Amino acid sequence: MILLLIILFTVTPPTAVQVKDLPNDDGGKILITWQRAPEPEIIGYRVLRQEQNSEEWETLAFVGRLANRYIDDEAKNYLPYRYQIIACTDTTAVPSEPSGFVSAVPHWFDTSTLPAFIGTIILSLIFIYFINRAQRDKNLFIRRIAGLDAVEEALGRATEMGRATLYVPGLSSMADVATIASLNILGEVAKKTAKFGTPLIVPTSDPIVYTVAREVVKESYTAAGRPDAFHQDIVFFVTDQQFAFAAAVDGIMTREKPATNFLIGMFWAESLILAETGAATGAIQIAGTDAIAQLPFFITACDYTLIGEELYAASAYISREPLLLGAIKGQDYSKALITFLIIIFTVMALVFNLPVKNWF
Amino acid sequence: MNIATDPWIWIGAILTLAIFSFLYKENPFYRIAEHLYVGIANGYAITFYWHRVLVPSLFDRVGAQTTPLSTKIWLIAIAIIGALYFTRFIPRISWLVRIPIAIVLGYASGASIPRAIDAEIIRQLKATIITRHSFANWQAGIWAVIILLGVIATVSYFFFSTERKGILKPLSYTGIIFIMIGFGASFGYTVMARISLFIGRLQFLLGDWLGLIK
Amino acid sequence: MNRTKENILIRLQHIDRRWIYLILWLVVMIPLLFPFKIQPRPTPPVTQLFNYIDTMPEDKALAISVDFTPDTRAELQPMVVSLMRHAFAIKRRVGILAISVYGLGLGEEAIQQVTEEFNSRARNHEDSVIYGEDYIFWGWTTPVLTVMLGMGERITNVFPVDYYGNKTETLPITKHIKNYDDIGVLVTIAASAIPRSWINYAQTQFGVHLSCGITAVSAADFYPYVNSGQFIGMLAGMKGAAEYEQLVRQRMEKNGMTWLLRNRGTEAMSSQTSAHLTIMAFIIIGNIAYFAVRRKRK
Amino acid sequence: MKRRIPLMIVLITGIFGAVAFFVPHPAIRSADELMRNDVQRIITAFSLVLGVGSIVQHHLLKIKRHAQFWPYSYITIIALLITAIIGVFGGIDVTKPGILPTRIASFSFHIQTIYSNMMVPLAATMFSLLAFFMSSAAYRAFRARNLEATLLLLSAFILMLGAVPLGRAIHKQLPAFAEWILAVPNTASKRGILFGVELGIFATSLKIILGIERGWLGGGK
Repeated sequence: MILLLIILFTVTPPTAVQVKDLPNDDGGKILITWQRAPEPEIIGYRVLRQEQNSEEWETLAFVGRLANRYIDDEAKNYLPYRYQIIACTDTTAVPSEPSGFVSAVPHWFDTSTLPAFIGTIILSLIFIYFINRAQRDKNLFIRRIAGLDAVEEALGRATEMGRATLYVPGLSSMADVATIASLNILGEVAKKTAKFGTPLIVPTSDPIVYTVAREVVKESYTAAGRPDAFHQDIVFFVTDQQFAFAAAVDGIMTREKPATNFLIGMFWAESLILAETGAATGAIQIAGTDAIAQLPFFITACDYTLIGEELYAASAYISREPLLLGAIKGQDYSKALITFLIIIFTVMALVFNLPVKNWF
Repeated sequence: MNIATDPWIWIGAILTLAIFSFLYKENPFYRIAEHLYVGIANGYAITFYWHRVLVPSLFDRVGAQTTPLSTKIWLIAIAIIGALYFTRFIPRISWLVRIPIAIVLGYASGASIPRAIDAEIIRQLKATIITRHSFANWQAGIWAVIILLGVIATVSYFFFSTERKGILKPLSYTGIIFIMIGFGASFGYTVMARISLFIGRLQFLLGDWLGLIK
Repeated sequence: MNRTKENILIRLQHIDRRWIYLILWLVVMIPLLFPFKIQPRPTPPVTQLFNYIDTMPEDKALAISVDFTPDTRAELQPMVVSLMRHAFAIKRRVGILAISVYGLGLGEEAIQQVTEEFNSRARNHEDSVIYGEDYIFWGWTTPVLTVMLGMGERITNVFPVDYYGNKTETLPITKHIKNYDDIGVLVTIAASAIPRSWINYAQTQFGVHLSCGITAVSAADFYPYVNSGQFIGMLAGMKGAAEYEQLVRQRMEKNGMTWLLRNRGTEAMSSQTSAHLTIMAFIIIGNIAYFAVRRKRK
Repeated sequence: MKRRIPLMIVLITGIFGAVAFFVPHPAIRSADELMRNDVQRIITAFSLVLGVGSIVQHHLLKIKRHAQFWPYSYITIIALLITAIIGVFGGIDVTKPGILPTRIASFSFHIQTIYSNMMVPLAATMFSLLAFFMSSAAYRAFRARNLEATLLLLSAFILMLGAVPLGRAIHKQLPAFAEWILAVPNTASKRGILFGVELGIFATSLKIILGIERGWLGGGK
């Protein structure tokens, strides 16, 4: 009894233990908060839980002395629980009053994603509008992109020299926009190589990209009236290992000495390994990627580089597909909207001192 | 000098030198290393997918007694869809290869839509907005203004709907200036990391292999 | 005369890149074999960490979490080594752990090296560093959260046995390092986002003092934490390692330990410096040639 | 049918993938996890067969045709086979041996040994070639031809100078200036490019789901 009194005198129990169902979750989670005890010798708190209709308290966790909240993520949905927090020092343990009962509930909408939801709706509407308009109005204007002249010129040179054209559609999967844009451009490049009769080499690093690229090239050769010139060794898979792929393509570049190298798609650190080897063989190089970190290297080592969005625009421009052109329009207007929002919010924040950053 | 006796160190060192020899010119040593590398990488990929994906996610679960029948049927169905990739080799039904591609591609596309907006567009938009708080010290405030102008200029560089005329002309030119400064900075900043990689390889060759440095 | 000069300039503009490769190879390799002395001036984040450890109360230990993998060894291993040297030189206890299983080998390597350096020069028991008394290698365990939170309560619960298989409860050092309260500063050496986890769990919940050693590439990501005081200083990349090595060397000399030790960070920094200067020289030469030829053409 | 069924599938899986982001309810979330862990992983594993089939065929063809450097093709095929056999039958986990022994006396040829002693050095060395390629690219391309090129050159130069002790010796504020370039103009340009790229990702994903972007069907009927 005396001992117990000493304990009670030295350490105050945690107070104000509050519990609530965690919002915006898939259920099974309860948030417990409490007021910390002031004593410096406390090393942490033990969190205890009791089910309704049960006598037993189970220990959930031990948290540090600065913690004043804990999320119980092992609660059963719709089952009421209550919690108790125990302040622990090296030698003693002082429990709080038990909290009230609460149960966890799963939710159907995560309200923290509301801005993204609104954004998705607005942007979708913009794009659908412009894609629809593109179907009616065949003359949507897209400004010419400088790099595209280079494509023609480079292919012409390959023909003159009677050497091959190398086309690397990046190292990523079909899920990457850059890969899809790249395959659209590959289709056009393949039509030209088919027409000029220059060899085409397309090494790939993803099995699906390989399958699709092969079909794309085959179709282009048919469209160019040269189905006989297509053979199964134009497009091939090398490996999905980044640097093994780079080693193999470097080998191809130095042995086959293509007159033109296209490095278009998604690239990582291997970008400069490929681009600089290609430059050393004297090939004309056209690169295009939306991998921002790799753009500086393509810019320095290639003759022409499609920067980020230019790649998508090029793929729309070169194919003259109205639906793709419509999407580029949609992108332009979305960017205008973003710029407008940045300016409007800044004005609101500076002039009226509104807390705009807390709105989303 | 304390040269290595472990055969694997020797193999690693010889392969390292074979790759470096490419800097001089393409040669048989590089060619061997390159072809070996592609072979091993594919062999390793087979191993990885077998042991880390197919066995634990498919075979073990289909084979286990504890797995409910519904899960087994579900898993076998997925396996059949995956096996549709093989129809590419059968011309008459080769279009079936589009089904597994559609599942993977559709899901990835759908999942990337809200993420592109939430994690990138909204977050970056928010970071670009200037508030009075940005001027907590005048320097930070000026930098925030420069960033805002730079962002708008860069965005305008990628405006394709009209020719670069009027306000767009100076704005997009400012954009390319920002872009070039940014690219230069990324380039210069990366040099140190790449030299570190080379130092790492030299430490392997001179240290682990030849024992010249400890 | 002018003609040959112009020829040289033109040829310089289109020099065979293999000369560039050869020069770069040499300027990186030679300093590794024959280190020359460059003495990097310590920057504020490095000095801050050094001073903090240097003035730590005697009963506080230094904890090092080896959270990187062998691929970033060149940049990060020298940090582990010089931090250990520093603690031993001022007679502070050291505890080492690994969050990544690949860090185990690296931690062990650093321990072997530094204890050998000290013990081979020790003349008496007092001078030597002894396992289980002066330092401990807790090893690795999973999951990460258990380690970061559990160490705040009782380290022996998280690591019942150490890396070498000893029962941690039986080691004398355990009496002095029970939990975070006995750790003056925990330095996480990592090439990933792990330092952030240390802040989120160990620091926000237990208030443990933290610092970090990271690769040069990720330095920008961690600066905000140094500015906010969540990290006590920071060692970034080879440069940070080299600066710390210099401070430790000076401290050891002051304490009468005028030993000739390898400073891998400083040595690599000589390679780095010479490589950077070489590349910059290439750029300058390229431009001189370019402008000289262009002026001639006009 | 050959196009309509795949297009239906992208529509359904696409909408599901987007919806799962907004709905935390277990009914959706557990289905989402199944999609990611079971469906995507297993299907991707099967696709590797196409890739391996292609690389083997590519090299067999070279051997058959006695194309230039054809003997090297044997190396790729044999290395692939040996590695796969060791890996599949020898086990991937060092602690759980497979049916194939991976050790002769003290010499181990376990797949992880092959990985860390062949793949890792090869990858690390290929990666480190960048140190050289950066130098030669900088030498060739960093010429002050016009304003843009000059700015590219200067900012790279200042960043490099800021990384070495010399930079500080030239001017005390130089490293800080280098950091400023990285933190201010660099951030602005990256962010500007990023907006366009992310919108492109958005637009393309939308087009795929709605069946407007059909390049992936790879032509044909």
